[in-house]
Formats: sequence, C-alpha cells, structure tokens
Amino acid sequence: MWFLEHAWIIPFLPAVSFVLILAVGKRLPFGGSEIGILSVGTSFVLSACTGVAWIQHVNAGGGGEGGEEALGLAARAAEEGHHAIEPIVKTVTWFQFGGHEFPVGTMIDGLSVIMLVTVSLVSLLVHVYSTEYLKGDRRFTHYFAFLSLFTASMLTLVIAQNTLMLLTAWELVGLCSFVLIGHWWEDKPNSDAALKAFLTNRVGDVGLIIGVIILFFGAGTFNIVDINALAAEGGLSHLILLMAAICLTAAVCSKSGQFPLHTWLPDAMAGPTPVSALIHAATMVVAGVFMVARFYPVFFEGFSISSSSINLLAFVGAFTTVVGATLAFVQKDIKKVLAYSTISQLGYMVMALGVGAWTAAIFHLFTHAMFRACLFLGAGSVSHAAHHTFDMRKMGGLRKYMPSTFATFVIASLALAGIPPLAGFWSKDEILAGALQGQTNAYPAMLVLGCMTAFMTAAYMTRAIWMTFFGEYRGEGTPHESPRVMTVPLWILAGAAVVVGFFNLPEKLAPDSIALRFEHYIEPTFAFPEIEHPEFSFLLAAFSILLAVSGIALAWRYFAHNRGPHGLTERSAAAAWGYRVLENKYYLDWLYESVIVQSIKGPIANGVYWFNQHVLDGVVNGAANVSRVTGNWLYRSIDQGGVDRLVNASGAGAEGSGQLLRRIQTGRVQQYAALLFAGAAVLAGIFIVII
Amino acid sequence: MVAENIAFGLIAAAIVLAALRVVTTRNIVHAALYLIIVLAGVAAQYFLLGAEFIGTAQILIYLGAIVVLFLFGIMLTRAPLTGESSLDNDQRWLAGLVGLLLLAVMSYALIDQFDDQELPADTVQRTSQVADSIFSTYLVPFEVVSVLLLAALVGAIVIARKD
Amino acid sequence: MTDFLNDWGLTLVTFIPAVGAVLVMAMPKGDDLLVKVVALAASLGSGVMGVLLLLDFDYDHAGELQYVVDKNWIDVINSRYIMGLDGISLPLLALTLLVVPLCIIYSWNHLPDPGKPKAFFTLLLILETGMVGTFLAQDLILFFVFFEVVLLPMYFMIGVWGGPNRQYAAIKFFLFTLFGSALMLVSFLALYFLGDATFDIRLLPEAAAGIASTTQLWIFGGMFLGFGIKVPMFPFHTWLPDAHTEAPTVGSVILAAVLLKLGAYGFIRIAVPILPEAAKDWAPYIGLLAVIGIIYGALGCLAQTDMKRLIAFSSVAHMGFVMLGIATLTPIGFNAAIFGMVAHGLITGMLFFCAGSVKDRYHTLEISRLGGLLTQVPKLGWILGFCAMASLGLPGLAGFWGEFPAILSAYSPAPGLPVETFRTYMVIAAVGTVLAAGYLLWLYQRTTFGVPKEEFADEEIAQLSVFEWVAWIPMLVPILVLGIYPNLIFSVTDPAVEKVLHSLVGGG
Amino acid sequence: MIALLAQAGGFTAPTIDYHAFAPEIVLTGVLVLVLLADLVFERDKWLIPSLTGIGVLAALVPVLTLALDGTDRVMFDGAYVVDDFALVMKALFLIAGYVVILLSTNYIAEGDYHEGEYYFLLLSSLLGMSVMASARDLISIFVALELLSIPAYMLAAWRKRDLKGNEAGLKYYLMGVFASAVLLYGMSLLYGVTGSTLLTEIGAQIGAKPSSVPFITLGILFIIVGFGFKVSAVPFHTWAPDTYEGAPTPIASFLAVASKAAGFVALLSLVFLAFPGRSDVVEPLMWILAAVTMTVGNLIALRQTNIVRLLAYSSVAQAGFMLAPLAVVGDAGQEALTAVVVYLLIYTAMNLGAFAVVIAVARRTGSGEIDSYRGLFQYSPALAVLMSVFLFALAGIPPLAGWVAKFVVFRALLSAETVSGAVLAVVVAVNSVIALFYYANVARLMWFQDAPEGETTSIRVPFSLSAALGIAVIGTLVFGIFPGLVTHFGDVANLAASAIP
Amino acid sequence: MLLNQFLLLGAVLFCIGVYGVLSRRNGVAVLMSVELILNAVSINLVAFGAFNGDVAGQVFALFVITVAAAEVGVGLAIVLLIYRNRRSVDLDQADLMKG
Repeated sequence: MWFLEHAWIIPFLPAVSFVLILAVGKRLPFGGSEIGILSVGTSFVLSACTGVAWIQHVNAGGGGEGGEEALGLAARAAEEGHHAIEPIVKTVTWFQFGGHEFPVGTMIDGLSVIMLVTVSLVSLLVHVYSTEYLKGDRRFTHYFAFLSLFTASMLTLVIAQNTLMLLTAWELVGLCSFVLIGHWWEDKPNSDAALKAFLTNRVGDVGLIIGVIILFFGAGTFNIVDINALAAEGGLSHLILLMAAICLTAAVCSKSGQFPLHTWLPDAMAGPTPVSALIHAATMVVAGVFMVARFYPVFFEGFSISSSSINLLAFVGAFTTVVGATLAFVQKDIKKVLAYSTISQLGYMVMALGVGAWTAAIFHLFTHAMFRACLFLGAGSVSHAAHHTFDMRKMGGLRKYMPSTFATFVIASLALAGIPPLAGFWSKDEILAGALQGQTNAYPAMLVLGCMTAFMTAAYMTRAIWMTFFGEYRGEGTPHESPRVMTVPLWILAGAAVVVGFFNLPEKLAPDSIALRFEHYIEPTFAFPEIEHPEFSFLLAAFSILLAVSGIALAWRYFAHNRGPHGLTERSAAAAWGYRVLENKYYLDWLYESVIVQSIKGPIANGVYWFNQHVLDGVVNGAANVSRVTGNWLYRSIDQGGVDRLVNASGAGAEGSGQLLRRIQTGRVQQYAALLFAGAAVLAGIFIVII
Repeated sequence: MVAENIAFGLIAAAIVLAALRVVTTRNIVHAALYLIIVLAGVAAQYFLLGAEFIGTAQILIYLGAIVVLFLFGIMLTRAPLTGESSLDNDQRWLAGLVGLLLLAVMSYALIDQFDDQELPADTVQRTSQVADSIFSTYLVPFEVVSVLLLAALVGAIVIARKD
Repeated sequence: MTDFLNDWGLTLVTFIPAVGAVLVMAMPKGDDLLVKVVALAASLGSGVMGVLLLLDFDYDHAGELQYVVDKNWIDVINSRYIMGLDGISLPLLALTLLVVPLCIIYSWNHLPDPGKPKAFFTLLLILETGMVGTFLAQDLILFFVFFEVVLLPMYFMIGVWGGPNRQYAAIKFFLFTLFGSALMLVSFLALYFLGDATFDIRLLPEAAAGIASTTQLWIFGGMFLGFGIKVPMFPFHTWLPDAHTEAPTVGSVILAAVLLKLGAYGFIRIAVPILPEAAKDWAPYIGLLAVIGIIYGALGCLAQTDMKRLIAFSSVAHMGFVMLGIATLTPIGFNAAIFGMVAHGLITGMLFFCAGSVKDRYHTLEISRLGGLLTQVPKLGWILGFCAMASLGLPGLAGFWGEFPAILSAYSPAPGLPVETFRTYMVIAAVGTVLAAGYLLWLYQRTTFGVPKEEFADEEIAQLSVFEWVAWIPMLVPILVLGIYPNLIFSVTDPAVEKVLHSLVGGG
Repeated sequence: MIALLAQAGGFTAPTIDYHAFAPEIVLTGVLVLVLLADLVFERDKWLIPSLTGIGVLAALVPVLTLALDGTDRVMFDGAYVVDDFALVMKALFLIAGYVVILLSTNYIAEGDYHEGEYYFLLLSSLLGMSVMASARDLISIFVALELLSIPAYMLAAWRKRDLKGNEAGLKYYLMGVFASAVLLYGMSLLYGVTGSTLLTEIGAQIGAKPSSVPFITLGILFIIVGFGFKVSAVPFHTWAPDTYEGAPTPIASFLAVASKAAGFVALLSLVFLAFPGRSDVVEPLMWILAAVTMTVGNLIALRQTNIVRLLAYSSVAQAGFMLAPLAVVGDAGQEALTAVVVYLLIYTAMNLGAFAVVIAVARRTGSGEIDSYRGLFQYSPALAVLMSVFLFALAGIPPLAGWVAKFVVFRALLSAETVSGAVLAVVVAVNSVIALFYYANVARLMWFQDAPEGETTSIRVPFSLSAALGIAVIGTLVFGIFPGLVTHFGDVANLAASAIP
Repeated sequence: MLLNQFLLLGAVLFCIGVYGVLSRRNGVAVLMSVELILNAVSINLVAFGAFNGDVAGQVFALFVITVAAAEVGVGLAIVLLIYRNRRSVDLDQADLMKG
C-alpha cells in the first residue's frame, strides 16, 4: 500500500536527477550518467514494487484505504453491483479558481502500474546503453539530464490524477523530445526535425487543450476518475463526449504519430538512436495511446464503440497501420524503417482501442515496447559498428561481425512480425480477434487492414534484416560487435520480447491461474465501460501466422534468392508509379506544403520547382511557411501600412493645416487689425441675426 | 428745438465730411487740418448735449495739444507734404468692406434699440457735478489716470529720445 | 509593526523611489558609483518595504483591501489620497518591486549610450513610483496621476537611450498613450458627475449603478480606449513594437514587465467592476480584439527579422490572452489574466534581457546574422531557451498558467455573454498557442542552434557576467516556481477577483 | 486735499479704507521711489531691480494681511471691491511680477537698456493689474486696463535699436488701441442701455431684459472682443507671436502671463457680474472663441521654428483652454470660475518657467531658434530637465501641474452636463494631444539629439534667474502633486459673494 | 433731439475711423484715424449721459479723452522710434516677423 500511495517518488527521482545532473554532472567521473542510471534504476525498482503492491491490492479485492476523492462515486458504483477496484488517489492542493481548489496528485491503477514498469524499464536500459553509445559526445551531460527529465515527464504522465497534470506532463514530454531530437543542433536538419516534432505536437496539443476544457466544463472537474465515472455512467451528454473525443483524437494523432500528423516521426530519427528507442518504445509516442486508454469511457461513449462497426479512432488506427507498413518498405535508412514500423504498430494499438479491445491495445503497447526498444537499440548497435551510418545500402553481412546484435534483432523482428510464441504474436492476435468480434458489431474493415499489415510487417522486417545482416558488407572499414554495455540491454529486451507474451495467455490455451493475468490486473473495473472481451480464435491465429510466415517467405525469396518480380518498377509503369508514391510518402507532405504555399508563392514554375525540391518537407514546415508569408504580408501591408499610416497621416494633416493657418500671420499689422475688426463685425452680425 | 436740430445736422455733416477727408486725403498735413474740423465739431456736439465741461476739455486737449502733437509728429517724420497715393495701402477695399459691415451691424442695433427716443429736454449737467463725481465715486480711476499719465510721459520720453 | 505598516507602508513603498530619485539628482556629478548605489538602495528600500508588506499581509482576507490609507488630497473635487493593497494588486506590486532593482543591477555596467547614469536612474526611480502607485491607488484621480507619471520617464528613456529610430518611437509611444488617457480622464469625470460625486474606486460600483445604460457604454468606451491602448490591444498596438525595439534593454524590460500591465490592471480594477453592465456589452468585442491580437501578434512575429522586435510583437499576442481572460468576465478568466500579467512580465522581461545581452555581444539583433549562440555563449542560449519555452506556454513554467486558464475560461464565459462566440475565440486562441510555439522556436533555432555565422565565428564572445546572473536569477526562479506551484498567485488573487466580480456574476 | 475739496461745496468725501488700498499704495510708493532712485543713484545698477523686487514683495504683505482679515471690503458703492477673488489675483500678479523682475535683472542690466524707467513702467503696469483685480465698474476697468497696457506697449518696444523690437511695440500698440476702441464702444453701449457703470447694476438690468436684444448683444460682444485681444484669443491673437518675438523676453513672459491674466480677471468680473443673465450670448461666443483659439493656436504652433513664437502660439492655445469653461458658464457657474482661476495660477507658474529657461539658454546661444536647443541635455542637463518639466506641464502630463489645470477645465465642462460642454471637452482633449506634438518636439531636440560641436560646458545661470526658475519649478511640481493647494484658491475666489454690494 | 442722431453720428465716425486705420499706411495717419474712433466713443458716452440724465457718461468721456491723449503721445513716440530706425513710417514695411 505504501508504494501505491507514494508513487509520486517514482517520477520525482528522475526529476531530481535532472537538476542534479545539470548542476554537478560535469564534475562527476561519468559525466552525470551515474546519477541518471541510479535514479531511473531506483524508479524501476519502485515501479516494480508498485506493481507487486497493485497485484496484492487487486487480490485483496480493492480493500484498504481507497482513493480519497472517488469515494462517493465508488459507493454509487458499488450499489450498482460492480465489484470495482478503485484507483488509489493521493492529492495535495495545487491552485484555486473562483473559490474552488484544484489538487495535484497521483492516481495508481493497473494501467498506471504497467506503464510505470514499462517506462522505467526501457528508460533504464536506454540509460545504460547510452553511456557507451554517446561516449565522448560533447553534450554527454546534458543528454543524460534530459533523458532523466524525459523519463520523469513520462512517469508523471502515467500517474497523473487530473487532466491538467496530464497536459503538463504531455507538454514536458514534447519539450524533452524537442531537446533530445535536436541534440546535435549544429546541423540544421536536426534542429529542423526537432522543431517539426515540437510544432506538430503543438498542433495536436490544441486538441488536447480543448478536449480538456470541454471535459472540465462538462464534468466540472479536472479529475480523471470523476470524468471517467461520469462518462461511463452517462452523466455527460453524448455531444460533449463526442466533441471531447474528437479533440483528444487530434492530440493522439500528433503525439502517437497517427495519420495524418505522423510526418514528424521519421524526421525525429535525427536524434541519437537511444533517444529514438525511448521515444518509440516507451515514452513519447505511446503517450497518445495511453491517453486514449486513460479516457477510455470518454472515447467509448463518444464514438459509440460498442454499437458501431467503424469509428474515427478505429479508422485512424487501421489506416495508419497500412500507411506505416507500406512506407516502411521503401526506406533505405534502417531507422526510418523502424520509425514507419512504429507508426504502423501504434496504428494497431489505436485501432484496437477503436474496436473496443482495450486490453489488447495495452498489452500490445507493453509487448511492443520490449521488441521496439530492442530493434532500435539494435539498429544503434549496427550503426555503431558500421561507421555511424544508418543507410542499409552501406551495410550487409553484419551477421558475421556482430552475432549478439544479429540474434537479438532477429528475435525482436520475429516478435514484431507475430511469430508465435514470441510476444508480438499474442498481443497482435488479440487485436485482430477484437476487430473480428467487435462489441455488438464486428469491425470488418479494421480486420482486413490489420491482416494486410501483419503480412507487410513480416515482409519489410525480412527485407531490413536481409539488407543489414546478410549478403556482403558494403560499407567502409571493418565492423565490430558492440561492447557489453550495449549488448546486455539488447539481450534483456530480446528476452522480454520472448516472454512477456505469456502474461496474457488466452483462456483456451492456459489454465485459469495463469490465463488473462494481464487483463485481470490491468484492466480497470472502476469507472470503466462494459467491454466485450474477444475470444481467442484458432482460425484467426492460424491465419495470422500464415500471413506472417508467407510474408517472410516471399520477402526472403525476393531478396535472398532473387526470385519474384524483380525490376518490376522498371518494367511496369504502374509499379513504378506505385513505388514513387511510396517513396514520396504518399505525397502527403507535398499536399500540405505546395497546395497552400503555391497559392501564395505564385507562378506554376515556382511550384514545379517546389515540387521537386521540397516534396520531402513536412506539413509543419508548410503551415509554418504559410504563416510566415501571411505574417509578412500582414505586417508589411496592414500593420506598417494601414494602422500606422493612419496615425502618421493625421499627424501630417495637423502639421499641414498648421502651415496653412500660418498664412494668416502675414506680419502686417493692418491686416491683423482688419482681422480684428472683421472678426468683431462678423461675430456681431452672426450673433445679432441668430440670437 | 428745431434750431438745435439744424445745428446738429450742419455740424454732423461737417464732421462726417471732414472725417472722410481725414481718412482719404493724400496730404498728411491736410489730414491733420481736417482732423481739427472733426474735433471741433465733436466739441460743438458736446455743447449741444449740454456737456460744457467736456466740450471745453475737448477743445483744450484735442485742439490745443493733440493736433499740435500730430503736426510735430508729421514734421519729425518728414512725411512728404505733397499729395501722393502712398498714404494708403492696398487693402482699401477690404477696409471699406469691414467699415460698412460694422456700420450696418451697429446702426441696426442702434435703431432697433432706441428707434426714435427723444433726449430729455434739460440735459445740462454742471461742471461741479462732474467734479464731485470724479472725486468721490470715480476717485480710483482718477488716481489711476494720474499714474497713467506719468507713466506715458516717462515712457514716451525714453522711447522717443535719441540715444 | 503592523500599525506602522498600516499607516505608512503603502506610502513608503510608493515614494521611497521618488525620494531616491531626488537624492540621485542631488548627487555630485562625476561620482557614478555613488549614483548607482543610491539608486539601488532606493529601489531595494522600496523592495524591503514591499517584502514587509507581503509578510504582514493577511492572506486569509486577500479579497479585502489592506493597509488602507485615506487622506484628504483635493478637497474641491472630493478626490482623496486612498491607497490599498489586495489580492489583485499584490502580485503586480511584487512584480514591480522585483523588476526595478534587477534592472538597476543589470544596468550597473551596461548603461546604454549615451551613459548619463544620473538621469537614467532618476527616471527609472520615478518610473517605479508611478508603477507602484498605479497598482495601489484606490482613487480614480490618484490612479490617473500615477498612470501618467510613468509616461514621461519612459518617453525619455526611449528617446535618449534608445536605438536609431528612437525619436519616432518615443513620440509615438507618448502620443498614443496620451490620447488614450485623455479620453480615460473624460470617462472618469463622467463617472464622477453621473455617479455619486466620488472618485473612490471602492464606492464607485454602487454609485455608478444608477447611470443610464447607454451612457455607461460610452463611459466604458472611453476607459476602453485608455486602457486598451496601454495594454496594447489590436489595433492600438502599433506603438508597442517601435517602443520596444528602440527602447534600451532596461526600458524594454520595464515596458514589458510592468507598463503593459497597467492597462489590463485598469480593466480589472476599474472598468469592469464599476461598469459591469457595460462590460458585458463590450466583452464580446474585447474578446474579438483579444483573439485577433493573439493571431495577429503571432503572425507579426513570424514576419520579423529583428529579435527584439519579434519579442515585442509577441507581447501583443500574450496580452491578447490576458485580455481574453478579462473579456470572459469570469473568475477563472480574471485569475488567468492576473497570472498572465505576472508571467508575461517575468518571461518577456527575461527575453528582453536576453536580447539586450545578445546585442551587447554581437552588436546586432538581426536574426539572420545570429546563430550558434549555444556554442559561443551556452549559458545565455540555455536561458533564452528556457524563456522561450516559458513564453510559449509550456506547462510547468509560469506562462502556461496565464494562457491555459484564459483559454479555459473562454469556453464558459460569464452568464449573459454569447457562449458560441467565446467558444470560437477559445479555439482561435488555442491555435494561437501553436503559432506561439512556431515563432519562438523558429527564433530559437535561428539564433541559438547551428554554428555561428562567419562574421562572429572567430570573435571572442564574453560569457555571462556576474551582474547578469544577479539580475536574472531572481526572475528565472519565479518562472519555474510559479509554473510548478501556481497557487502562490492564484490563492492570493482568487478571493479578490471573486469580490471584484461579485456584482457581475456572484461567483462561478 | 480731499478734505479741502469737501469743504468747498456740497461734496461728501468718500470714506476710504486704506488697508484695502494698501497694496496699491505700496506699489505707487515704490514706483515713485524707483523713479527718484534712478535719478539719484546712477552708478549702482543693482539697486533699482532690488528695490523694485523688494517693493513688489512688500506689496504682497498687505495682500496677505487682507486675506487673513478675511472680510470683503466694498467701496464706492461697489465700484471697487477687495474680496478673496481680488486678493488671489493680486497675489498672482505680484508674484508673477516679481518673477518677471527676476528674469529681467540680468537681461536688462546686460542689455544696457534704460533700467530705471524699465522697472518704473513694469511697476506701473503691475499697479494697473492690481487695480484691475478689484475694479468692478466699467470706468475703473477701462482705466486699469489702460494703465496696465500703455506701459506694456512701451516695454514691448524697449529694445530700441532693434527693428524687431520696434515692430513688436508698434504692433502691440496699434492692436491694443484698436481693441480698446472696440471695447470702449461696447462699454458705451452697455452704459447707455443701463445708465450705470457698475457691473452689478448692469448685470441686474440687462439680466432682466428680454432674451434677444441686438443692442446688448453688440455691447457684450464688443467688450469680449476687446478682452479677447488682451487674452490673445483667435482671431484677435495676431499681435502675440510678433510681439513676443520682438519684445525683450522678460516682457514677453510678462505679456504672456500677467497681462493675459489681467485680461482674464476683467473678463471674469464682466462675465460673472455684468453678464450673468446673458449666457445666451456669452456661452456660444465663448464656445466659438475657445474652440477656434485652442485649435488654431495649436496647429500653427506645430510649424514654429522660433522658441518664443512657439511659446506665443502655445499661450494662444492655452488661452483657448482657459476660455473653455466660460462656454458653459450658465450651467457650471462657480465651477467655471474656479477652473479659470486655477488654470491661471498654474499657467503662470509653468509658462514663466518656460520663459525663464528660454532666457537662460539665449544667454549662451543668443538665438531663439528651436534648433539651438539641440542636445541641451548633454551640456546643460539641469536646464533641459527644467524646460522639459515646464513643457510637459503645459502639455498637461501628471504629476506636473498642467494636468490639474486641464482637469479643472474638463470638470467644469462636464459638470454642465450639456452636449455642447461635452463636445468642447472632446475638443479640448484632442487639442491637448496636438499640443503635445510641439512640446515633445522641443523635448526631443533637447534630449535625443546631439549637441552641436564644441558645446560642452554647461550654461551659467545667474542667481536671479535661478531664483525665478526655482519659484516656477516648485510651483509647477507642488501644484501638480498637491492640487488641493491650488484648487483651494480657485474655490475661495468667488465672485458671487461680491455680486451683492 | 433724438438720441439716435448722436449715436448714429458716433457709429459713422467710428466706421470711418476703422476704414482709416485699415487703409492708411502712414503711421501718423493711422493715429489720426484712431482719434476718430475715440471721439466716436466719446460722443456716444456723452449722448448716453444726457439720455440717462447721469453724470457718469461725462466722467467716462473725460477719462477717455485723457487716456486718448496719453495714447497718442505714446503712439507718436513709437512711430518716431520706428522712423528713426527705418527712415520711414510706412506700416506695410514693418513685417519682419510673421508666420
């Protein structure tokens, strides 16, 4: 219980570490990394303890001290016959408005606990890994400081008790990603990427801010538990929930790299590879998924997930999985392959949430964190070996030089591809099952898209592995295996990728005592919608395995044995076109950019030039350019031209009339006298006539 | 009564004509001479109104002092004695317009107010009454004027003298 | 102690700087150090007084005016010397008392051309008296006088110690403000005659209740112009970029930190409480101008090529949030506005400090010529980044608590205001936060990231001096502390805001 | 002598309250003394100004004792009244006169002018003003007006060898004579229609007449035109800039301040005592005069290049501000009177100050061009600060006294609660912004521009000039910060009390 | 006798004087015209005095005459001063200061 009530310590430690590293890091023998590892390590231990405590708490049936705030609602829920286990809430006063006090505090439930564990574990491994990877970097200390802050922010996010706190942490995560992506800011592309990441996220944040506001006025509180309870009970109108859900979806799109705001994510590869691992596996991008899970009653009711067969969330997720997967095919940069793969997998999670498969989504989040981190760190290890390049065309044959990296990378890839019994299989299968069964209706479109992705995932990962590890080495120098401090985390993660899938074995395959443990402990029972849990389907499982295997096989044939439609792009115009479309990321960036920019920038020739030169530029750049151009125009013509000129003109007008009036003063006294007498006469005339 | 009216008419006509010559003649000395006629005429009108002390003062001060002053002034400034147009400036039309406008306004007001009201028959006021008044009710202005004359005297000397 | 503070506290805190100004003027000519010491001592003296007041303040009754002084001043028109401190004034008083000494410290070795410390510090101290007095005055005429007192010192500060285009900027600043305040004065007088022949801000809400509603609208209009120009609201903002750009660093800091607050404070303290009904009629238009200001200011920023001018334009946008909060006429909005004022004061003040230090080192603020600040003066780069983040409203830093609650309040404005309109404003304002991030980060990227431009690449650029640190840390710390624990301000302002808005909505 | 005359006939000698006349008697005595001293002590140049200054201060003593005494003294059936209004104005004239003497001391001594006569004439003019403050009938007003004007005509021409000086005197003299002719004609009309020269009597009579009498309208109008010249209201202001420029600067300040104030004193007595029932004429007339005066004055001032001319036009505009309350005299009553008196008091302080700086600066630059103020702040910061104080006071920026003046005007205009009053208030507001342009322009030159080459040493200011500056700046600051002091004077100055003899 | 005949005489004289002061360029001639105006006023005053049966009119006129004498003296002094410096009494030439 102690751990559950003092969860604030978990994010607090890395936060302190941030300050400490900044303050004294440079003077320490390991440049501050030791503080970071120590604090995050402690956080991990505490998270694990919290997890254990939570399991005990659930086993005890939610007894003991309940959350102080949710008591009233709990009582109501109890009356309705639920066996609800309330979140553990601890708060202190933060600020007050209009006479009401608003608290800040922690809220611990299954979701928080699993996130705490995931985040702190991945972060710890990334910390350790980074000590070698970033060795000798000139901003080594700063790097670790912000790594700590990043972790602290994400840990805060997952235990946030209210929406404001969530918003705060959400933005801090964005800030840290900005700093870390732009770590090597001497090069403009890196700082561009950082800017793009931050600004895109900011766009989504508008959705979050408005969503939070709508929920605040709808529910009258920032308290997440209360909001959820009200939403689940039907205490909020459907319109409010729908609006809130749409706004929050926008936030998810930007943070979790969902279509159409995903374009920042591949660019974010400009940061150091461990940072990419952290961003993609555990912290930044899953924040969106976490947020949906956190406000699930809002989405569930708002999008009518229980009764529809398609909805915004599910569609965005499903569409993103396919988009990500197809784009992953054409990348030449190994990190970009992984980045698009992440987008695709995040799409899975969002889709799962959209079809009502809450547990599947979180489970996939959890398993995905393990093999994704492993893949990224593996890629880092590869690049470490291959002269700091990520271009797969300059790799090849690395299998021989770096066996550990190879092995872990393959394990993680298989997990990702969904080969049983690795972790990815279980979670992915659950998602597909969720789509198949849906709530009252099935989600057929989601199922089809999900299956397509399952096939493609297997295929592109095979391609990546082939290009990297097989064939002949195409790069410079002699590659070498990375040191222990990098491979150990790889092995840990690979191990996790193997085993974590068993945490939520289907009831059909396992005894009750170990089946669906994840669902049992993690899925909230308090203030949570009634969800239909998908049944495990052997048919579907078999089909998905078939898809994965055939994907691997076909890709293998194509690359390793050089069979299949090679040179298709040369021979078929349609295929060439298709390839180009993919290579240009569906022309999405171009769409934002040049359509708007061209309309302002003018001649078509210019536009064609832009088409050629800037197809790869991002949506944010486009919008930014529009803003800049508009700003320029506003500033030059309206601000400096209009308002100002008016003011200046009135001044000039006054001076001009002054100049005119000066002519009265001719200097000749008799004209003055004439003015005096005439003035008297005219005034007298007027007054005598009028009065 | 008729006699008085005839006298008034004659004197008034003389005053107006002389006054017009004062402001139109091309010879400055002539102007001064016409001014004498005007001033004397005005003095005569004062007598007609029964204001004998004022009439006397008018003759003494104006004719005796001021006109002489003017003549000295004319000589000291060596104004050309022969007639020429340079006595006038180029805003005669404006001047005439302003004068006529003023006249119109003033006469309208005067006629509107007093129409054909008669002066009382006996308008004579003794000099002693004036004197009593000056030394009682109007003592302050009297004293002030004495300082005024002193100041004007001292100042005019300083201004006019060569140094 | 309490008795002493009750009787003399507010008077002393206001006039110690004025006495200091006289002393500075009386100092012998050549002794610059003595001048600086006296100036600093005076502003610190006022600051100490302020700390005593803050310590002694009864926080349980923050809604009530405390330390009230009420003495005869101009009997004929029943205008009195009334000073008082409540939860609305308190944060702004503290802000002023904090900023001025820091400005003096910053100027210690940084005195802008053409030097002349005596005149400079005299003006600075007079400025402080005016600013402090404005926040404390509880009588319209007294308020007006203090409100105007700040005008001249600022005018000279811009005009004498400013940039190349300083003369134009100074006169523009002056004329705009004077125009507004002339109409404001007419409004005050109209209140006096139509109300109860009093200028007492405490009594006026009741006294003005009987004024015909159309007349109220006109009176409010006069005040709107007076305060709106000072804020500055779109479209009266054009004096601001010029003034900010041309003013010396310290001038910009004070302008941003305190002067702009006078207008918004006027709305909160005077215009809205006294004429609540007129305020309701005006509110949608104020809100509209506020959101236009937010977007317009942001777009204006994107067009700038000069770092300081960019920061100046950002003030237009930020004050837009403040005004949006006020326009909602809700406690949340007002709290947000006050917090926003303090936050903007600290943050933008700091940004101007940074700009000033950049200018000292590179002798230019042309963004295209800058770059790689982080490599040459890393600490300055970090601080600039910190302030930029705070300025764009990052949660956890002070800027957020001015911005977010303002947006929040627009969702549900006071009863009687058009809800749909305000919700539209809310969305627009929220979009404004993106633009804010855009221009600030773009600025940050171009000035601090990358490598230094060729012309400065080989130059030895000085690191931050002790004076800069001493002047900045007291501003940086509150940005963080207030961001983490906003209740420091909200708990003080909230009761006072409730009281002010009582006549309007009765809370909620 | 009076006793002798009294024995001569049925003459009853008037009772004379010598205490009430004490200020004038002292002034007359000093005046004679100065004239004599000039004859006797030709060597001791310092003597005359000191004597004059002390004499003026001595005349203040009875003003104070009378004020302490407190009772209104009415003499000659109400033709001459010493009440609080009169005392406040007398004090104003005497102090302004004293400051002008301080300003003159070095100017006249160094210019080798006729010193004794200069001070003699100055004192004569002051005596006329002092009488004017108490004069309550047409004859007294006329004579006092001439006493204060005629010496001033000559003083304006005091720089005898200077063509501009001559021209200044000539213009002032001619315009003055014309104006007093118009004034006299107006007075004769009012006397004719009422049969009395007493203001209160005239007021009672014409107030009782039906509302529209062209004759009375004409009389009132001519009188106001006559004083319009004195206070330099547009279109009767034309002499002011030329005269100020050509006259010795101390005299320019004397004309701008004391002479203008004297015009206002007479105007106030007339408006409040003789025309109270005729606000149908006075109000629209004053409205037009005020609006036109302030606007034209300000607009022309924008284009001036000579500092004295600038101040001249500024004082024209200021006269417009002062006339404004009279445009609502019917509704505002005492408020309007207070406003004008307060404005006059404050205007005296700040305008004298500005002229004092002009004199001080001209000692170095020898030029009246505004351009010669360039960079003054750099080589003579104290003078620049003082000049800024006075200019911004004139512009009405708190806490300098000018705001109080503007404020009372606003108050009077709005207290009438009429549309015309409100509109005029807006006109005043707009004009104060226009005015700021040229005041600030001078400040801009002094502060923001570089000094001409070689100007490094600060300007030495002689003691008497410093004293004048000190008095002016203290007045400007104190009145601004403690407006109660000055509004108090405005309030006690009540013409209604003496309306009942 | 009618009151108005004197008053109108005064008015005419006044206006002739005004014409004179506006149209004469010779300084001395202008001063003469001024005398016309002042005499007009005096006629008015005396006539009103007679009309009202009051001595004040005459007293007023007396003061006017006295003051007029002083004014003329001063005026001539100034004209003389100008003549001495300029060798001319042409008022049109006295326009050094304007604007």
